[in-house]
Amino acid sequence: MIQERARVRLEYEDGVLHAAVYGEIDHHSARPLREELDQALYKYRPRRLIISLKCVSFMDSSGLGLILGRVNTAEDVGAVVEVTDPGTQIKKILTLAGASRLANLKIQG
Amino acid sequence: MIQERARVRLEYEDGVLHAAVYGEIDHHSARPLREELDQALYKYRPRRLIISLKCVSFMDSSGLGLILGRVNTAEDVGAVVEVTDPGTQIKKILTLAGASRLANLKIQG
Amino acid sequence: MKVKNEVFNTMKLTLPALSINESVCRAFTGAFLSCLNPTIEDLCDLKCVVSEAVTNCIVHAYGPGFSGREDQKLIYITMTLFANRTVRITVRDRGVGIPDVEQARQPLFTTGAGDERSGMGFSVMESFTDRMTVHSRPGQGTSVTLIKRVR
Amino acid sequence: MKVKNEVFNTMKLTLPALSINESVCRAFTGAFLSCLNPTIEDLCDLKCVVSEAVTNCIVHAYGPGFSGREDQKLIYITMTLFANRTVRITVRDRGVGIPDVEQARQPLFTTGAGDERSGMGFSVMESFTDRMTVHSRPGQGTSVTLIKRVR
Ligand SMILES: Nc1ncnc2c1ncn2[C@@H]1O[C@H](COP(=O)(O)OP(=O)(O)O)[C@@H](O)[C@H]1O
Ligand SMILES: Nc1ncnc2c1ncn2[C@@H]1O[C@H](COP(=O)(O)OP(=O)(O)O)[C@@H](O)[C@H]1O
Repeated sequence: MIQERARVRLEYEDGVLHAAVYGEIDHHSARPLREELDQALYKYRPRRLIISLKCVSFMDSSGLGLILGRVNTAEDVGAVVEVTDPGTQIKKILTLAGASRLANLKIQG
Repeated sequence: MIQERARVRLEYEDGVLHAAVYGEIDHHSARPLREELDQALYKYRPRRLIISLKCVSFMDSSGLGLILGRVNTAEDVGAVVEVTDPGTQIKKILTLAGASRLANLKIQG
Repeated sequence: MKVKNEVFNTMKLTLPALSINESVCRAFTGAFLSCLNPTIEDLCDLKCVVSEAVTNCIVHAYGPGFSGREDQKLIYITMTLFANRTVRITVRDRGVGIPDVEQARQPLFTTGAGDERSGMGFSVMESFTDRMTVHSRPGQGTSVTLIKRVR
Repeated sequence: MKVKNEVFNTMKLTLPALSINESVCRAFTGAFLSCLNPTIEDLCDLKCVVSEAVTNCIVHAYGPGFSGREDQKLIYITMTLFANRTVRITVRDRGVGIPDVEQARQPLFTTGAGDERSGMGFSVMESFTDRMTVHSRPGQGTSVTLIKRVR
């Protein structure tokens, strides 16, 4: 009955897991995204997880929790997380949280 | 402060007044549309008034009132009204009101 | 009036009877129904009936005959989604009321001819939904309930 | 808390603390503000702060610690537009409340670490608006008021 708010397209190649997120990231949509991303991290055990936010139309601090949570899972499997193409507003949230100061998280674009 | 909901583009040529309406026709937006259309009818005194609804994204029974009201003004100046390109829903409203049975109103498309 | 089915979501909305709120209420309707992922046609029908009912509050309930204060001119909307995809919408006012509901529901009947009302509001509401009920008490207000099952 | 200015439009909204209503409330915010024709940036900021406040009602106010009935898990939203383009939004719940508001407002403070909360909700609300006030009483509920002048 309920429409999905967000989806993730996953691609693995040469130690790099690409995750392109589509839609709105909020507390409601974060949980299924979290599960899919963690499953893929444990399955592929990549060196890098690249999360593309290019097609994310909305994100609040629940999305921040999602990203920071993936940094934790990534550490478990020895991966570094890169976030690409955050929009203006997502950038504001990442800056506010000082996300760029984290050792295992890179923010690009 | 308030955003306009609808606009009308008027063109007069050879006894025909073309009125293309853009936006949402409801009770709020009907009044300014009514004034503009009536002014043009009295100014040009055309034989035909063609109201294009092609770019109307919403219309309720207030829009029906607007159209029927223009049929009255048009009669005053000796004009016939034609309504073109009503969308599916506008057609339902026109049919419900039996608008096609009016002598001075033609519905096309 | 009862729909025997589990309530899935519900909202109550109160806002002033201003004509700018006609489009606001349509947008609210779209927002609230979005989690059903309805067809464009069902969505347009429901936006239209809400627009009709809200406009009636603005034009008739709190029109020239209303003797209350400006800040009492309020529209009360309740929308309920049932698990079987039935939507129930109630639009209520505390305005002048309708002396003869039977007559008011007739196609083309209007008391607002001077204001270019078409008298087709109730007919549109009735034909775009599965069921419409109207309760009204002169001097007390009017409540219109609209029920539609969406695909 | 008072904004000395004429009220231009106002709405009261009540809906259940369901996570699907996070996006519904954002859409409501957009619908209600549309008559101001705000910039995309202001609109996004306000949708975001509403999302934060509503999410807190769902996650914290009516979370595991809440002992009331399911049908008491309600979110109460009031939005007021003032003629000088100031928007005042209040998001209120009758949930568990916050024992130490000062502490709760600190960046990164969260009681929901297990649920992957970032503790940045209040910080986002504060930085995306001109003013934020939080009132809370343990066992009674919380009320967050957000004020922003839009361009
Ligand atoms: N909420 C209301 N309060 C008072 N009177 C109403 C209300 N809604 C409808 N009416 C009465 O019923 C009549 C018919 O309404 P309707 O079919 O919607 O057509 P219209 O709005 O075009 O007049 C109105 O002209 C008015 O007299
Ligand atoms: N409406 C509320 N009811 C109860 N507690 C709340 C509410 N809003 C916030 N809190 C408390 O304040 C803390 C900080 O909130 P916030 O800054 O939004 O971050 P987060 O939601 O990520 O925890 C929460 O972890 C919670 O303990």
